[in-house]
Amino acid sequence: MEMAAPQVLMIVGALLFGIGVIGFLTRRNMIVMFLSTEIMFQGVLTNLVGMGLLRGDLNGQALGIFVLVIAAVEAGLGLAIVVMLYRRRGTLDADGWRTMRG
Amino acid sequence: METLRSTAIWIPLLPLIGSLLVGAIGLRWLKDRSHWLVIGGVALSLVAVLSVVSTVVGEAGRAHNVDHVAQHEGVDVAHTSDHASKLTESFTLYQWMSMGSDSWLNVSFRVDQLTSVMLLVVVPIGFLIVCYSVGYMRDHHGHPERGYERFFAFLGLFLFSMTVLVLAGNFLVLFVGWELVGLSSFLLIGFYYQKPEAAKAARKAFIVNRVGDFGFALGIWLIYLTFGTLDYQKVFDSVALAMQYDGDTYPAILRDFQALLGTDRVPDATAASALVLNIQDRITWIALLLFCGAMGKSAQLPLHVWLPDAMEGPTPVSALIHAATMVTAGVYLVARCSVIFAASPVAMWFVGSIGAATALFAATIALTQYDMKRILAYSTLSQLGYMFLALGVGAFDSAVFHLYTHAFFKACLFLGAGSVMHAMDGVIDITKFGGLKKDLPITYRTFFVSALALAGFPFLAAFWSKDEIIHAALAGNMPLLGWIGLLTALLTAFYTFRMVAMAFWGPKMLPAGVEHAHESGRWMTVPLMLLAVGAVFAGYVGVTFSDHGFIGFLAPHGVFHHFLDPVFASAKGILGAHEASHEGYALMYWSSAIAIFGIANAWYFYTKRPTIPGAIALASGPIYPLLKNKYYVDEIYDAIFVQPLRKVGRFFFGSDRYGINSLLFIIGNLPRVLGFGLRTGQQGAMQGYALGMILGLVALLWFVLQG
Amino acid sequence: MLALVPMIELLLPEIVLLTGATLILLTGVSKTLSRSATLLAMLAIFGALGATYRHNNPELLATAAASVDALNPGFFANYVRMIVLAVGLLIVFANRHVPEEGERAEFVALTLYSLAGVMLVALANNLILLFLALELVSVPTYILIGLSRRDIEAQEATAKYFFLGAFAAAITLYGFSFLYGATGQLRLFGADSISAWFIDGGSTALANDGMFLLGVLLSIGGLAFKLAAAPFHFYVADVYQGAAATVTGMLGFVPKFAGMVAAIHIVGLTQWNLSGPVFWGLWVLAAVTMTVGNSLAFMQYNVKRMLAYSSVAHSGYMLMALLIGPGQDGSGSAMRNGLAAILFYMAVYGIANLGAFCTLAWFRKPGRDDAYQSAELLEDLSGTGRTHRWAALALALCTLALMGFPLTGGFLGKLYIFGSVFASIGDQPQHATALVVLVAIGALNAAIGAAYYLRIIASCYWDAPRDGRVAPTPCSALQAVWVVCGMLVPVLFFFPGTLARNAVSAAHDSQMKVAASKAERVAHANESAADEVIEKAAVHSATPLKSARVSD
Amino acid sequence: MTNHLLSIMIALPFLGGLAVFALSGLSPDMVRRVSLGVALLTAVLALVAYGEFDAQRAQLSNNGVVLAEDYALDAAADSGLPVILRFSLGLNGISMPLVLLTALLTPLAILASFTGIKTREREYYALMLLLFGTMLGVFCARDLLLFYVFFEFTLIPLYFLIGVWGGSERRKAANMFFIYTLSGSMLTFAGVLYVGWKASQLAGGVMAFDFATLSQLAEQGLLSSTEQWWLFLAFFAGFAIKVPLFPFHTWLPLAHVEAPTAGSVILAAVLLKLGTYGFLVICMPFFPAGAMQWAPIVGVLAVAGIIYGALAAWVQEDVKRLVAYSSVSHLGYCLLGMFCLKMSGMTGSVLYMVNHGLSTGALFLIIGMIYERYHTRDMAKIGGLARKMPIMAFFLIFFTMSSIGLPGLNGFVSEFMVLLGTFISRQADDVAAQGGPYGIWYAAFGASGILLGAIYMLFMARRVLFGKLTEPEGGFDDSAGLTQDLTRREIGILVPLAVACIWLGVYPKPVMEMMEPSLQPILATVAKVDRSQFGDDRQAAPGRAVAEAPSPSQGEDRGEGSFSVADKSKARAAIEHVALTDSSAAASSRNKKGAR
Repeated sequence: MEMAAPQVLMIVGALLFGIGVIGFLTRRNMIVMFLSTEIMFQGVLTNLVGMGLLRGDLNGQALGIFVLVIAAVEAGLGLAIVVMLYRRRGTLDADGWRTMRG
Repeated sequence: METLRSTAIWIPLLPLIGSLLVGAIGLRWLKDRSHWLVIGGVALSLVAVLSVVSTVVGEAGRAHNVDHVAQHEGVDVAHTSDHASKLTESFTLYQWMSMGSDSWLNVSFRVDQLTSVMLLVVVPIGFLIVCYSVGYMRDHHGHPERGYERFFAFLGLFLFSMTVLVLAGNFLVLFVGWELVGLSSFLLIGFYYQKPEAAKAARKAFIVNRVGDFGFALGIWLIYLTFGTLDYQKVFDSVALAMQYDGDTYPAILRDFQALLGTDRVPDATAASALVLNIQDRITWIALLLFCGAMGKSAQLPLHVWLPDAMEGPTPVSALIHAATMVTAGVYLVARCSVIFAASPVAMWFVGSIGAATALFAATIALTQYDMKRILAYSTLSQLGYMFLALGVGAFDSAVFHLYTHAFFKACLFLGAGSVMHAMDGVIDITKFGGLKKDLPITYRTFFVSALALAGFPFLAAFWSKDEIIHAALAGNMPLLGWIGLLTALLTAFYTFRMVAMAFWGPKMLPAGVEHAHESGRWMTVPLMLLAVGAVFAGYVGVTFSDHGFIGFLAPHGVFHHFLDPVFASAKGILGAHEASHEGYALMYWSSAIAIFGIANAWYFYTKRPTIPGAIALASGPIYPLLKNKYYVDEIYDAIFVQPLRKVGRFFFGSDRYGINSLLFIIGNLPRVLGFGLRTGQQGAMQGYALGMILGLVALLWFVLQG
Repeated sequence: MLALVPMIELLLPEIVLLTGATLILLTGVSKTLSRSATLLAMLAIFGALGATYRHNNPELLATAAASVDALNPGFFANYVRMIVLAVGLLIVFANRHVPEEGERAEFVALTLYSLAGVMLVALANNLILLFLALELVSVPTYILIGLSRRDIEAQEATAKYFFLGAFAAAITLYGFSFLYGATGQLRLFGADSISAWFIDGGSTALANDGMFLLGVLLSIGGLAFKLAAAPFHFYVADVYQGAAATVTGMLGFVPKFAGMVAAIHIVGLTQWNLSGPVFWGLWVLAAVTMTVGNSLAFMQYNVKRMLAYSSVAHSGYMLMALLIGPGQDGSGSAMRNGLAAILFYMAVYGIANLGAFCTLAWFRKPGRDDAYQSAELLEDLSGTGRTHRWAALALALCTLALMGFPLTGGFLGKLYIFGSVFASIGDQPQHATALVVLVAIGALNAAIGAAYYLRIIASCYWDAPRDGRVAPTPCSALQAVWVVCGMLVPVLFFFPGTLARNAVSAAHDSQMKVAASKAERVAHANESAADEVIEKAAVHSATPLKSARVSD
Repeated sequence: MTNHLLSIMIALPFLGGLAVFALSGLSPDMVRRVSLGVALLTAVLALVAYGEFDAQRAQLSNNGVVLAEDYALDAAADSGLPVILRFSLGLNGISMPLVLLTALLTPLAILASFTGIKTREREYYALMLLLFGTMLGVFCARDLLLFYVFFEFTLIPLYFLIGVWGGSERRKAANMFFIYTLSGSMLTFAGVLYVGWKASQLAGGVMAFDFATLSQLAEQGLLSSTEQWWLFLAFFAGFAIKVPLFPFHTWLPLAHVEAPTAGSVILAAVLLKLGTYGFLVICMPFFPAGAMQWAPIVGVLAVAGIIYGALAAWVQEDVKRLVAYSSVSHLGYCLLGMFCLKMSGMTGSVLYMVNHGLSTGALFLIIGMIYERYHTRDMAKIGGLARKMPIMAFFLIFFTMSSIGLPGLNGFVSEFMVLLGTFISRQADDVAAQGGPYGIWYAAFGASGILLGAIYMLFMARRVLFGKLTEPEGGFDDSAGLTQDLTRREIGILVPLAVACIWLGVYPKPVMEMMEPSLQPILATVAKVDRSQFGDDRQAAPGRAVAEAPSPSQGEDRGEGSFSVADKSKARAAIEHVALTDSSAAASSRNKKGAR
């Protein structure tokens, strides 16, 4: 069965998004969790590209580029935070950070 | 008429003013001179009463003549001359309660023959008793008791209340007086408030009275519901009209109703007919509910329990309130509402039966008591029973007559008992003393005369009135009541002289601690003597001269009854006015014999052979303890009403705390429960949070995209 | 189309603010200079306010807006700007004592960036700009939390807020991508825009279009994180607790306002014509959010956490008003306008919330690591009613405002929200029962709220003071902030006029934008031939989701 | 000044309270004096207001008010506001007596606190003044929203008064009081807004809350009877808890027991009346159909409360709780009379509000005086006090009698009128062509309260005053400068109340005439409701209906002067409907006839 490119991109995007979500939920290492959010962003990006293809304009890609920028910003910030956390505790296990609850 | 009315207002006000002044400045300034203000107030009030009564007598005489003429000409009594109606009209002092659309329940008085009789009973006897109290409320050295000024303030308050009661021109004011005498009674019974029994008795009196008042109030409301007014005369005339209605006299009835109640209330014939049917429907209820009040105030079965306990109050109080005046208010009520009662055979039957039952019941208890005042209290119950018996058989005038004679000799007996008590340092148990005849000569003599009167000794006060009652009962359609009356008469004679014998006759005996028995001072003896005179002669106003036989030249139904006739005319009209002869000579012989037999027996049992009573008591099995313990009525009430109600109260309080509040607690803690559940989601792990977010999002998507 | 001059004209307040922020950041190079950070921030904010004030000129707006289609200038944006700047000024002052000496410049600058983000959210008329603005709001706040305190709780809070924030941002963005995909537009309102597309399709067939709906829902879902609406509320208490009290005061206002404004944009895309399922979805969201927030707050004895969860509840109340929107045709009364209610509520809430957190910060107690920390537990507050009368009074007033009690602005906030819900029954009689029930739920929730807010007041006034438990923070700026908040709270009850009137015209403006897309689109459609419509319909029939389903 | 008299009267205590709170230099003694002075000044203003009221009484007819003021808060002419807060005030015949009651009792309550309150005086008196102003505001408000604002704001001062200066369980009591009443009034709030929205149709699309507009709603058919049912429920939630109506009363005994004396006094005397006042001026005129649908339920609850409160009071050991339960019982009367659709009942009901305020307020004051001396209210620990405190005993007996409805004192008049109105409720008359909602059984059961009331109040009086003298160890506490019997200050507090009790008992006509013009329109509105529409199948077919049929005098084929059989049976049917609505009663009456 032949599929048009937009649909393929959308499905791939959805898969990537889903993988990101699952990764975020299941992995304990903060860096991996952070990467999972990045994968979610990539899924969105893929989706956007697919939508742009579907609509036949560049708006989707334009948004996509901004997404990339934001993802980069978040990456920088995220890594800084991870470093800070690691310095404090010496571990990156997400479960270690649950002193506040209830 | 105007002067009559303006004078009448002062009758209650004067004692009230005296009382308030004493209450305000007595404790600090008047101290043992407190009585003067009240005595002055009551004396002035007495003057006002005399003036009012003389006017009424004059007016009544004129009205009678006019009536007489009118009757000859065959004009309907209900709307005859202006003269006749003047006395029955009530006059408004001021507007009191608003019923909307500019109709008001007023404070209004009414002065007619019945009021006059009651005033003549209340105020003079009240005056004598206030005077007596001046002596009584002091110790042997003439120092006033603690609370002396309070006592006089209360007495003044009572006289105010009682006169309001009898002067009332409508049911509302009647109720006001009714409740206020209850208050005075409460305060006076509880005068020795340090004594727990006195405090308890005061409360009991008030509450048992309230039981009756509960019914009374319902009756008043039912009257208002039916008639749209509480004015005596409008109500009575409406009842009379409704009873006259036979289906044919429509225009007259409509006109009469419109004249009575106004065209708003009775706009047309249909409304008039509805009113007639309403009245016929409800008259029994109204009568019975009103009678509830009477039962409470006059201590008739089954609401009699408070009166014997009320003897915890100072003796003058017992004499004034619990013998002569206040307790007769029930009789007054029924007499006042004679039309209403007469219109309901059921109610009449009920009143008569309750009266007879109480008369007998109380007399049996009196046989076994040793407390002088209690014996007198039961005797009062019994005599009140007679009065209701009379009312129940339609002999309204006889009932009022008996009320009037009873006031004198019973007040005298009580005051005599008080004098004894004063001499015995507060001891009143007749087993503890005896043979006081010599030491207390005046007390003994007055007491003896009054006892004779009570026992129905021929030609003394009660002889006439009681005889009349028994006669009326025997002649009416409930002769059984008459027989009960006769039996009670026997018992009355017996227990009265049992008391006389134990206290005054026989060997002298004084209670422990009392060295000498002193006769009381002037303040006390003079009223005693005056009352004793009343006990002998009071009956003669109700006696007429007759042209038959030896004794028969004195027959009941005299001036007194003629005076009262107009008041009871319409009631008698409804009852069918069987003008039977008043000449029950046979009965007069019989009752004299009964009285003498009872007195003789008492004399024999308690002075000649004092062992007999004990033997009889032993032989009677459970009857004596039953009587001695007053048929256990108090205990039964406690078990049936008081304790269960308190249990309910406790249950309610418990259900507040454990039921309603628990429910509120549960509801109030629902957020906590919910929060507790939700809190399990707040474990602090960010992945858990993310999971929650995703699940929530999926649920939202699913929810929306599904629908 | 790039029109530089109008663009600068329209963005002047933001430009002033961002320039100021950047300058402040530069002052960070020297300690001496950085002391002036707060002063500079004040100047920047006043400058931005002035520029905004200049914008309240319809003609200027009309000419400028005509040339810039990525922006959405108007009273709505101006209202948001003014509120954000005003509260922002208080936030800056309140935080004066928070940062360490060397970090003051960064701290203040980041605050200003975040404020500018909210303003841009309101101004955005384009999904790209909207997304960037939202990120501009959140990214600085991640850092601010971390900077605010040195202890482990602040770091944990930073981590949680950042990770979950990124996660939520991805969801929002995913939603945006579907919005774009469904319509082919990035513009929100105007002639060629998402909302115009929505009308075009006719309200029935396409309103339920799956992809569009998915886009709206995912966007709202992501924004719910910013709003702290259930089920995206989990992080709230931990983050609020971890941050310094004054920063928490900011967190309760800035991201929530941004999220609310964005949500207004997104829901506005549907022309406020919520189809059945969306209505019910938002209904449930509102009801659950209120209840969850209040129930969780009910359990708390830590004031910061309590206020955190209560902020969830407040989002719930505002969602009620979002649910009914401003009315479809724009002809309804001011009361009918749910947006106005939200805008008013947000301002009052921001002030009361900030005031409460500022008094908490003012009652400081010795914390871990030799540092002072703000009062947190109820017992910390005990007896402050006697020892610090005025601060406790301010706290009580702010708490009463949050409770929605009369004689405080909070009462009017609740009044407007509940009232607007009732007033909307006229438009949508089919939902009458649902709306009445929602108000009843809201009312009961307000009662629950009263129960826990009372504990704060009770601690202040009932309990005996404990010696040395708390001492005032020596920061007059902070004191000034709670004084101002405490005074504003009753003032807003007695004189709500200016604020309320502005909120109404702002909401009206937003509503007009939505309606204008419709009008413009209709005019446009009249110009083009009928075949274009047919063509468009053909395109829609080939929407990916549907074809994907077919291909399966 | 008369133009702004009411706002000055309301503002004065607010400002005074603020001043007392803010001026930290004042000594406690000065604080007391200043607060009393402010309160007295306010009371004087209330009297001045009464003077004006009396002079302008003619304006009262047709829902009119006197001393009306109306300001829109912060609203410019071009108001585009969602809601305009109107500060509109006015006095009518219902609010005037309650304003006077408040103005009488609050200064007395402040005076009564002089020796009892030993801590944090400044806050205490500030709160008392705040409460004073708020209560006056409730009664003066002529705008539903303003009413609600004041109504709700009364919670705050009392919350603190109980919570700070209360007894040992004060926290629980204050919390329960606050949260319970607030929960109810939140639903009321929703109802307020719904009404306001509905009224916007009459006010040009803007939410309107002024009483004049709201009273048009039902009349113009803008509220269906179902809506009115629900609205009544919403207001019921707030008012019934406030009153408190059985079974929502449980907060009251707790609050009373824990509150300081002045708090109890104000709570019982004035604050409870906010609920009844709300029912009367809001629920009845604005939702007449709702009121009539609910009247039987309210009546049943009121009667239940009368009996329940009385019996629960009887088993109390704590004097204050006993009196608190008596309030539950008494306020049952108040509500019973209100809904009976008879002028007598309604007048009695308003009068009852005042009278209950006087007598129960005074009882709480006396209990407070005893408590200050013995630090207990447990009847097992104190007894026979009449011996040592005769003046106190006099006043206690006096107010007990007033409370149990002794004629001549105030309680009787209102009790009698309420029960009379209830008793004749079902009867049709010119105003209520269908008659009222109650059968006679409501009155019959309600009247049992006059008996039960006597039982528990005298039970209390007997134990406290009579019998053997019982005191806690060490006699009375004279540390505050109190004497064994009442001091002059305390007598001075009680005497005005006693005088008012007598005056209202003997000559209440001025007060009734004051109320009547304002009650009339309410009664007329409610009476107009056609109760058959919501299935009140027991509607009376009154004499009036019969009267409308051709009367025999007009009929052509009937000779004047005789009823036909048909007339008679028709009349009988009518009577049985009117009078003995409950079938059992009807049956028993027939039996009676049979017996005859």
